[in-house]
Amino acid sequence: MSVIIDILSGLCLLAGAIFSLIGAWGLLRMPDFYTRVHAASVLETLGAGFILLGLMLQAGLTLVTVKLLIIGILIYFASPTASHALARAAMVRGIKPLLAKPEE
Amino acid sequence: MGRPFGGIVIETLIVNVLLVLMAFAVLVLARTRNLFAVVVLSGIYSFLMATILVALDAVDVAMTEAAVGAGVSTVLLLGALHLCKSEEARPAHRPWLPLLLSLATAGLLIYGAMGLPDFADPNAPIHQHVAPRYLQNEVDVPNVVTAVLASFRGFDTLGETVVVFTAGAGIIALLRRRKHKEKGREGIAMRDDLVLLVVGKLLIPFILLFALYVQFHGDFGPGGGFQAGTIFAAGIVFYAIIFGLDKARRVVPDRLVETLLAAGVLLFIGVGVAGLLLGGNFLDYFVLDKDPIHGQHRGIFWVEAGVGITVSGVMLKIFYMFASRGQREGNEE
Amino acid sequence: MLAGATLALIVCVVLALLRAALGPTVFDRLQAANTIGTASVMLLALFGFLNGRPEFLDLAITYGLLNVIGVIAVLRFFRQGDLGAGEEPR
Amino acid sequence: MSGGVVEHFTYIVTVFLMVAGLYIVMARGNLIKKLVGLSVFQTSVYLLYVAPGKLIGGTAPILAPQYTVYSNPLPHVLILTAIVVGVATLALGLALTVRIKETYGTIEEDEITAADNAVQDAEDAHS
Repeated sequence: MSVIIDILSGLCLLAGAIFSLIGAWGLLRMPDFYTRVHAASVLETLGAGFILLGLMLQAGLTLVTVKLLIIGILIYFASPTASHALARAAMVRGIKPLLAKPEE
Repeated sequence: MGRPFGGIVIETLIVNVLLVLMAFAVLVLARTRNLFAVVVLSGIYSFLMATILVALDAVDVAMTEAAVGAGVSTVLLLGALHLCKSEEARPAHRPWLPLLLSLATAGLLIYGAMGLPDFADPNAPIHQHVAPRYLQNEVDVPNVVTAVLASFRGFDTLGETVVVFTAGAGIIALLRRRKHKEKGREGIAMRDDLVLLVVGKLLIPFILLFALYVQFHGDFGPGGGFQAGTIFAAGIVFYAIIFGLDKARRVVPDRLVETLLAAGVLLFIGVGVAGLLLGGNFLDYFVLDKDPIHGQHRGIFWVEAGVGITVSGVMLKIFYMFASRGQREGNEE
Repeated sequence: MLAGATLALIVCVVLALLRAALGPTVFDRLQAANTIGTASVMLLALFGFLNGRPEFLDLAITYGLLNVIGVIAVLRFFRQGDLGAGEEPR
Repeated sequence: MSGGVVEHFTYIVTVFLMVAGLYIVMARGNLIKKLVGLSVFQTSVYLLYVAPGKLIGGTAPILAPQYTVYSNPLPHVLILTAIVVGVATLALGLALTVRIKETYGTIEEDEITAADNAVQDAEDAHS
């Protein structure tokens, strides 16, 4: 039983690591601000979620899991809010999204 | 749960990589002239610093640095920026002399640092002096840092608390203004950002509750008065940022903040005097209860409470001073 | 696997720091700061497990909370140019 | 005591951070930038204190029965209080900067000196 949980947790951590890397790479490489926010949200939702899930599986039913859950809820509430507020503020400040030209 | 070997290798690696990252962040910071960007970068720098401190096992320090560096000092720098200009002037000439002086200092310091014991050398003098005694846990408080802070080195902490109090008093003296009775001028909330209002409302009670947890759990885990005070103040600052300064001032009025600011120091000194009255020395906790160990716990509890109250009062007062000065300034323009 | 995830997150911090250094707008830097904050929260959680002391997750919670406060403070400043005082721009 | 670069890498980076802070304080004329430089300098001191207390294989100084090796708690205590005092003094510096800005209308060192010189010149001409 514990082997299965170990494997599951390892898989979750792997997935989290991969998603985090994708998100961070996108944050660096994407062409304009809005797409960068979009890429970073991969790290903040999928990456963080999978890593926390992996850790929860390792911790079992203890206080640690509760704390991990709190962190998860916190990140899931706070990070998208911050991203949303950022994107809105950028829009208000007049940063134009990079759009495809109509005739091309 | 034992200590896996992987941790030891990774530990050193993380410390070194993060150090390089911090050096990079400082280079960028020195070159940037937009002061907003400087503030954001110094926030990032603080975060990296706090992560390194965790890797160096200084969990209490890391908590303080995260709360202070990423939260409070960012807000304070912004408050000052609001009252000043946000773009740094281009330097008139290349600063060769400072560069030369800095390099010379660096050379001397590195020469000196080479004489220090190796990193993580268990035989270094620092590990032979008083640390072993602290780790024997004479006062039966698992978090040794709290024990040393509040009990062994209580005098030092009293001094630091008074310094924080004095800084707060100094800022009040510098930025104080005559009371203006102006009705009908509400500090505005971020009303057009509904998501932020809702999430803020959810988060703020949690932040305050968490601050209390940090305060009272400080004996058993990372935490204590300094951290809790900062986090508590950060929670109120968050409220002010989202819902407007005047609303925050109604919840936590200026008079209350000023009272807290002084009350914490007085509480700290009061614990010391209680020791005197009960026949011990100043800040001697052993006499506070029949059982000396209980007396220690009681003393540490109240001292930490005093520190927390003063720190939160000072941080909040500083924020109010900066933010409300902007209020008047905006009026004159 | 824990070590692998830790390394991956460090790489994430490096990439985000590069974005923060490159800019070009302050919003980019802020998003990078937010990402670094989230990555450090994960890093701390993983680090606790690596060291076999996962009870230090309180630290990660502190990071998460303060990260939000910092980002929102800078934003508020950008939107309205002050910290909670000021007139309503109608 | 072998004294190689590898063993002292932490200290070398600390020195770099310290000197970078010093450079910002000396070379930059903007008072807020100077204060940021000062706080960088300050944080490098935290590192200088905490790093020697670390033991590889040690753990944070929060006692639990299953551990025997702990890092040194004393630097943690010293730095913990120093951080809070640091931010209080930073705020004091910022308050002074704000007052300077209100009096002189600028926070650039050169312009402040120029304004002071102008006042002095006027006084000299008067007397």
